[in-house]
Amino acid sequence: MGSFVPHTDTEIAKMLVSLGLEEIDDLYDHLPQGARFKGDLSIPLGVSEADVLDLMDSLARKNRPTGRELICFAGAGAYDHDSSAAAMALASQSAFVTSYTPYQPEVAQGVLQALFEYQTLISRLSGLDVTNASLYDGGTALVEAVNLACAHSKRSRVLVSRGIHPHYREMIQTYAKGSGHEIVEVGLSGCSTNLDSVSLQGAAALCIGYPNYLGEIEDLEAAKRLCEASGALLVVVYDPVAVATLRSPGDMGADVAVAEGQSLGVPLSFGGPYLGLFSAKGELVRSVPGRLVGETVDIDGKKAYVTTLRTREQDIRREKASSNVCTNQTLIAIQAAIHLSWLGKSGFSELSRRCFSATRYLSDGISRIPGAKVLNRNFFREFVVELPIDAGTTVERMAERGFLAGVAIREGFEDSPLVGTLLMTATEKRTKSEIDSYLQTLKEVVAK
Amino acid sequence: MGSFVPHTDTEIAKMLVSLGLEEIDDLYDHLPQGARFKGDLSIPLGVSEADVLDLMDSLARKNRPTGRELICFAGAGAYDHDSSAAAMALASQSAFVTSYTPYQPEVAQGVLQALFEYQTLISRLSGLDVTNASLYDGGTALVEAVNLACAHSKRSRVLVSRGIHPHYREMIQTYAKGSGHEIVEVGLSGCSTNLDSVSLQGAAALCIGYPNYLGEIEDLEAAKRLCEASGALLVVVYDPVAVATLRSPGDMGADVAVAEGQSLGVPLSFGGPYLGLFSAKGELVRSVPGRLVGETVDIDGKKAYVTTLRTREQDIRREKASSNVCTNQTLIAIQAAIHLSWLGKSGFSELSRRCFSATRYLSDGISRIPGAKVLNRNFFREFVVELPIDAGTTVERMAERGFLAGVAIREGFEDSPLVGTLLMTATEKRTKSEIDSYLQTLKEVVAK
Amino acid sequence: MTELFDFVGGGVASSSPLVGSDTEPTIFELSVPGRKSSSFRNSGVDLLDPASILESRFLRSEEVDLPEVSERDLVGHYTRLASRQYSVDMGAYPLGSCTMKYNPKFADSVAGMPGLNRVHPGSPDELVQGWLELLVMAEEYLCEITGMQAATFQPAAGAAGELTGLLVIRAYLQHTGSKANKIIIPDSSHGTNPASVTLSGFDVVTVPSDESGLVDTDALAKVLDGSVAGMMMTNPNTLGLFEVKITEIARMVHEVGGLMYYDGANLNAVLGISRPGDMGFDVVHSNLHKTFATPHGGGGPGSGPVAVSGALADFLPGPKPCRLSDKENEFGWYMPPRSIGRVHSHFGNAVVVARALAYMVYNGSDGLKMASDLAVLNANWLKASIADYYEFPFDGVCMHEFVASALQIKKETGIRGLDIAKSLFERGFHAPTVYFPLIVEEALMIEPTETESPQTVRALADALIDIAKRAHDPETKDALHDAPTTTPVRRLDEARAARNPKLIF
Amino acid sequence: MTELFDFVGGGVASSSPLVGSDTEPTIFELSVPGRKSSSFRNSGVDLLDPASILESRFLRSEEVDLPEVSERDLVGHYTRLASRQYSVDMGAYPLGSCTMKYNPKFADSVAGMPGLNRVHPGSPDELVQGWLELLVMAEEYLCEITGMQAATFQPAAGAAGELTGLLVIRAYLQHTGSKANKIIIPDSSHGTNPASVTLSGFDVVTVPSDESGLVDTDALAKVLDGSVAGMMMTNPNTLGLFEVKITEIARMVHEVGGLMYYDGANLNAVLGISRPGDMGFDVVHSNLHKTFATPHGGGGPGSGPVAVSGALADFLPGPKPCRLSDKENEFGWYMPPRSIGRVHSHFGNAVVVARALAYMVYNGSDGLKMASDLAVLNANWLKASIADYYEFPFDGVCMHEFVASALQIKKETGIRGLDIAKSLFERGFHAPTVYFPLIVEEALMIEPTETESPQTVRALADALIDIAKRAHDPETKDALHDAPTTTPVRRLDEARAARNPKLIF
Ligand SMILES: Cc1ncc(COP(=O)(O)O)c(C=O)c1O
Ligand SMILES: Cc1ncc(COP(=O)(O)O)c(C=O)c1O
Repeated sequence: MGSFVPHTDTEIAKMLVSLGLEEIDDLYDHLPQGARFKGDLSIPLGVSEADVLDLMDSLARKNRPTGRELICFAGAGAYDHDSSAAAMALASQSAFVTSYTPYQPEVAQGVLQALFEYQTLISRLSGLDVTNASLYDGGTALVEAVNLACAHSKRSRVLVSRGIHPHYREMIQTYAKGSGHEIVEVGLSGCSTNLDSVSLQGAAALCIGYPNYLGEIEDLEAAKRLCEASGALLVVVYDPVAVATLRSPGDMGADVAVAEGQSLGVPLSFGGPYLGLFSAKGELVRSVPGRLVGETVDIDGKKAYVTTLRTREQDIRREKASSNVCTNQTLIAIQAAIHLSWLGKSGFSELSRRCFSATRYLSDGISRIPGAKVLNRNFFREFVVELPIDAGTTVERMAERGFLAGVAIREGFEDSPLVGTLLMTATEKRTKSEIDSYLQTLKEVVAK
Repeated sequence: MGSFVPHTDTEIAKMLVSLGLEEIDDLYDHLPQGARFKGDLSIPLGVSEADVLDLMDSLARKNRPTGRELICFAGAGAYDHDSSAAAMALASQSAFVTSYTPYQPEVAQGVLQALFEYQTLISRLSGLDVTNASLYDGGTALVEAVNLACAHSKRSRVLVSRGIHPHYREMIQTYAKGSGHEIVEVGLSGCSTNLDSVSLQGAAALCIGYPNYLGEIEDLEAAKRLCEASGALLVVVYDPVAVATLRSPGDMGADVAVAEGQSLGVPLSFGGPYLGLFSAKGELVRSVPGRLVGETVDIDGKKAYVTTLRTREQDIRREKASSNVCTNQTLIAIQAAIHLSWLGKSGFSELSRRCFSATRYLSDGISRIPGAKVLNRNFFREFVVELPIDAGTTVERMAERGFLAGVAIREGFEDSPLVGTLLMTATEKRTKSEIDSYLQTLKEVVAK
Repeated sequence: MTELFDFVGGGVASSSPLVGSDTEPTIFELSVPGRKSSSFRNSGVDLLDPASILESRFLRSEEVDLPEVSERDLVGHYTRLASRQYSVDMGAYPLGSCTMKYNPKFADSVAGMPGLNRVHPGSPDELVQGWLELLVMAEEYLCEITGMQAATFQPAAGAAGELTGLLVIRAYLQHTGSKANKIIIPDSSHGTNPASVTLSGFDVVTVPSDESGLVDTDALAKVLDGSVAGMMMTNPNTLGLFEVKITEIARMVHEVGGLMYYDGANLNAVLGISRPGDMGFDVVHSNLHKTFATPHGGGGPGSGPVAVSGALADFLPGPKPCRLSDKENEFGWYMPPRSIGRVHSHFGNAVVVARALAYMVYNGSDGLKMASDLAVLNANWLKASIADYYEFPFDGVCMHEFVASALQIKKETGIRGLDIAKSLFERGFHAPTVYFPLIVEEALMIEPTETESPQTVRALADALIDIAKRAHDPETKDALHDAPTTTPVRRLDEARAARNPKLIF
Repeated sequence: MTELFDFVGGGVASSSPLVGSDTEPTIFELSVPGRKSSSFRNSGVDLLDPASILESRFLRSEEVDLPEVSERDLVGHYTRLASRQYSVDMGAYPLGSCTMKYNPKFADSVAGMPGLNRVHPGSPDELVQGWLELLVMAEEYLCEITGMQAATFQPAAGAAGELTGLLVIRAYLQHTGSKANKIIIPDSSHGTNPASVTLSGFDVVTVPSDESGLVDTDALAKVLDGSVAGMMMTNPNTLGLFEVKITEIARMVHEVGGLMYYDGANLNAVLGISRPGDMGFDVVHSNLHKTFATPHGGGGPGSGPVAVSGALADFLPGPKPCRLSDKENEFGWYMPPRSIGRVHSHFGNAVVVARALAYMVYNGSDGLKMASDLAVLNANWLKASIADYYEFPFDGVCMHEFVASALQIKKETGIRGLDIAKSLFERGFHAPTVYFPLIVEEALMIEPTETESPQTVRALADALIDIAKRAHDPETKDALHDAPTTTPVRRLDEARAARNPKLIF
């Protein structure tokens, strides 16, 4: 039997005696009979550590992880980057891993300062004044941005580009069922948002990707002009690695900038835990969801950090809180902060450039495959390809040959000419020879 | 280029200016021309972390590690035990990993206390009063025991049972070339030391395994009687896992007990780093090699730990030191101590019993294979098998079928009937079904 | 020293006191232009200049101003920061409502398995059979433990679970034609509950607690009508008391057509003892990071799966992993027919679920029950141990935690709950939750958890008693106001932080 | 509290101060009969009672008295112990002769590769081709770096390397018919050198240093004759000074038939700058745990490979991994024809070698040279920075470390080297090596290493200067005697520990 309960039978017996009880179940005498569970849960009895690890290992072996046996060209919001050994080791220190939300600042300066640094780093990246101490993931960050925009503008119509990750768009729809916001999707022209068709009159916000899900660099300046004319907020969903080279969302006029932070050194992990980045203009600070860490001093005048502006949170304002998020992704935020500091100023821009270069090398090769066509105009590190055969079939066949070929475009693009095309990327990890053999294999596979 | 040097070019330039130098190489102007290396070392230029990990990974892939694809029945001093996740995590805390020998006790209580606990644990296991804070490995511990015995008794003839690990015996021979000790091997009768043939007159020590290399439980009491008659020290090389069930070496009369500590939660690691356990009777304390940690108090009266009896060491006594060992295996000792505490009193004896039981299940099965014969009489967790075909061939054929069949007996047993036999073990990790399929496969392989 | 040595600037030293008594500079202060940790694989791909391909209007003129530090200084910085942080691994953490139990290390091995953590979420089904099986297995365990029929692992934390569960209730009621729009919440509830209710488009109706700290059923009866969509509770409630009328409450709510929502933050009290399903709940979220011992990571990641009764299964978020009905051991995805849609960008915090499953399998039915048993025993024993020194606003046996009040002590001595909390640090413990639940003045909410030994619980009792005694002694009282003095920093000026927020360096 | 709560005993609480200011009990004090952490795989093998099979005279009557603790308490205990330990990851560690540079984290990933660490040392050659290739590659790197022809990785640390190298010299000389029996050692040498000489059966002859801190070649000439088997030196020597007459010394020793042994503890000063082979050495041991940044582990494991000139290659310990001459990329074992035999139970601390190889590959020829360059520059810069406050017994440019003396300060103020060392703790640094080498009174041996930034080196200088200034001020002097006050314990009663040794709990 496995258990982490330290108590010996003798100790339990004595504890019961001191409480005047005969057996542990006496503690539940006051429970109503109907609610009392009889018998044993119908799950197996406990096992040893070794048995658990055997089981989990046997499950893990039924997956095909990315690596030498499955070379990854898939992105779509989750990228196969290298992580640094130092960042991984530092983030997994038990002081960070096994502590709670830093409610008691005297004994939580480690987490608090790390989060303060994280907020600074992401603000510098996004070009905006305020960053919260993380949200669950990219999609949640966008949903929260929509909520903020509606609360701030007291409007409820939100325009969302179809160039945004289809899962995020689904999430907006799901949560709108509660908030009652009216979500209007803005169609695409090619791979970019058809801004000509947009009417922002009375809208709370326009949400747009940068680069978008399809890898296309959207015209944010045009979007900003539309927003300015109507008083809508510009909400930008950005790719942090692209933004190391591209102008920052803040610089382009974003009021709120959100992102999936996975590409900042977080493992692929079958989609989670990832990291929602959320930054906003300073004037919106009191509407920002989630936790904020601020600098202050202690009674001796020593510099110190503390969670602040707590009045936005549910533990103070309850139903009037700006958001319900409590537990967030702190550890992943710390990991990303350490990874960013490891990358450093020049390293981060080199990473970005390497992704750009590998992707361009890949797209050039794709263009030479008979029947294959790159659909993007301006793209940075990801692009869409039309192939002679269906993308789903391509992915299956390529997997048999050791490649995760990309992500097939399907859900969220119904009625779009993009259905059946393939979204692909090459990160800094992809070597020239890997890309070459991918191209060769793809050529064979689509020719069949 | 890879480097952990933090200095920027600007900083280097300024540092040079402040020293009145023009370039770094000016620092070497005083080196004699003949000794100055010209040009670049003929090794490749530095690379990135990712490149290094790729290289090491490609080397690692050329090995066949034990695991599901190579089920391990080999022992011979290195055993495939489970380690505990907690012990591994605790021992790899950077405070332990990246500190130096605890010369400054005020800032080294972590390592010092862990070593004090280690000394206590190994003393309890060996049944002897004093344990040092580790030596390199089992063989070194034995060599040091031989040296201690000779220094203590002022004699130089040492009898060494042929039942001791052949590598350890080789090491004794190697080091005897320096010390001048006369090493006499004592032959075997079957799998145990032929004590009848032994003359200990004038000998410094008798060294004997317990259980020995062949898995045989030697008659330590008889050995002790011989020692007592002649004034020789009894030096026992024990197996810690067996000794969790067997009477302790100290209890059996050992003056010095040494062991390879790998089976206390240390990975197989192609033979190192392992851990030399070394315990002795209290009266020998000032001859004990290596580091010793003792309890004391600080000036406030707080309990504290410090390296002690340093006068035995080279930094004080130089050429008259009891040993030259300086850096030892501290981290591995800490790991073993944590692992032992994780096992705990009942867990350690259960581990021992599980190894015993699996080994017996294995040996029973072996006895049923036509032409196979177990050669041992009293064995605990390892035994020798005579097979219809050569052990080396058996190991090769079994490896093709996913088993590390054991260790073939060869070197160190020249002229012995044991050459060509196979030494095998089954640890607590081996399941019944693994043993069954091993037996089935072995049967097929030796029948061919 | 000559001035030639004085150029050093643009970065402070990375020296460090052994035990963190000095302030650690920020990573930005450690930065020096041109310094670097990172390096990149020699991929053989020629580096292109984006400016040669992309229009300049897209491009940054300056690199993002990240710190420039050596790997050595990076490691020093975050190692020293970690030394300024209390954690479960350091000592007891009796933070009520948070279940800060021991997080098994083997789960770290699970999280580190490449077969789990190197899997791309966009992989086709055939490549992720292990993950699908794992999620299905975790669902089966969780449903059995909660007494529910189906579950989703998409919600990334408890609050996300709440919102998801409420949206499921909403969709279900809409489907049945109901226009009910109110969710009832006890006044002792956690702040995320009312916030989630609002976000899910319902109105909050608060019911008071009675004198025994339980839901006042009379008051409840008064607010129950056809406009009630449901009621949200945790049981044991935030006072650590089991709602003994729970089956009756459920019946009352069900009678008006409402659904019962279980906030699983306190599930650690009732594993194998009382299942939310048996209590009468229809929707249950669990905080895997509490009950199932996945580490809390300084504030996350967690996982807040939602389990529901059969009637609600069709409304869960999708896609959901499932066993393929035609083949025994094959798994795929399935969209519940009336799904509310996605609530996570992918499939939730999958690796956290893997940790929790490992914990559930390790414990098994016997171990889980034992965990709750000892959590409850520890709490009652601690409560009894300090009974002569602290008040308990509500009588009776508690479950896995209890709420004490320092109101009397405050009245008599001026020492507040906060002083008691801060004084615990100096005695080697983390503080309990203070000033929550809101309905108890000077609340100290204490949850020892089952992984603390009687020795530790006893030492915690001794510390609490010592503090209470000192509060009453004029000679020793002031030290409690001054506490803590042994921590890296002392009491903070929180007002200053909020007045003039400095949120970035 | 009633007495019923008083039974708790047999184990102290595992509570903990945040920053380790209290004494941590031993694991034995945390033990409670019947408590347990471990659990074992359900192997399906029936458990046998050894007493039913083995004679009772072999069997223990009682289980080994190991501690009985919960995993939670185990984790708490060793986490708190770690918080009482200074380390390189915490801050600067300018311990002379120890090269406490940053240990790259990627090497931990290497050490954790199952393809390396799950390999049984008794595996047949075909299953360990990767390991053999790795060791051969490491040998090639090391030989190029040291200017030697062949190497063995069997020695587990520097001292083991010394003994191995001396035995190789002995075997070689014996082979040539020489009966030489003396090894010359400078008086500044490390204690392991004379100890190793004795163990290898040679006699120690000490030569003094001259007024510049270098080997006195006149004195050397006097002891050189046919009885000299060799000379053992480190270069730079333990004073941090390059032996500028090294080629001449080598010539002198070679002339009388002796061999030159290089103690590689200071190799970090000369990578790519001056190779021991070029200096005239015949045998070189390296401390991989110093120069090649494998972590020191609180005292080990290390690795002390020995590299030798072509003439000595045949005498190295065996078996040695080698490239099979007939096949390009196949590897095997080979026994040097006149091998002295094994010096390790297996193949040395193989995983430490893997770490070191990773470090060498990462740095490459350019990075290794740069490491030494900056180690030397840092040392000289630090030395110049404190020159107005500390004496240096010997003039001139130092290499990667230098020795200062507190003798003058002691004479003037009574503050000793030890006080200076202990005072550094309070200023955030580890102490230098003190009272070594023996030939310098009140020695402070300082090695900043190349991984400390100029900012850190500067802060270290400031701390040393601050201490020196305070030593001269009667008002502030006493605090230096009292230092350290911020550490988990203060100055220890070392005499008591030695007088009445308590070596086990
Ligand atoms: C009672 C209660 N409900 C809900 C929550 C919210 O859970 P989470 O923090 O995982 O979002 C908490 C967590 O603090 C809680 O204690
Ligand atoms: C100069 C010198 N030689 C030899 C040694 C011994 O090396 P090791 O500790 O690896 O045995 C040391 C280590 O302290 C040293 O500094």
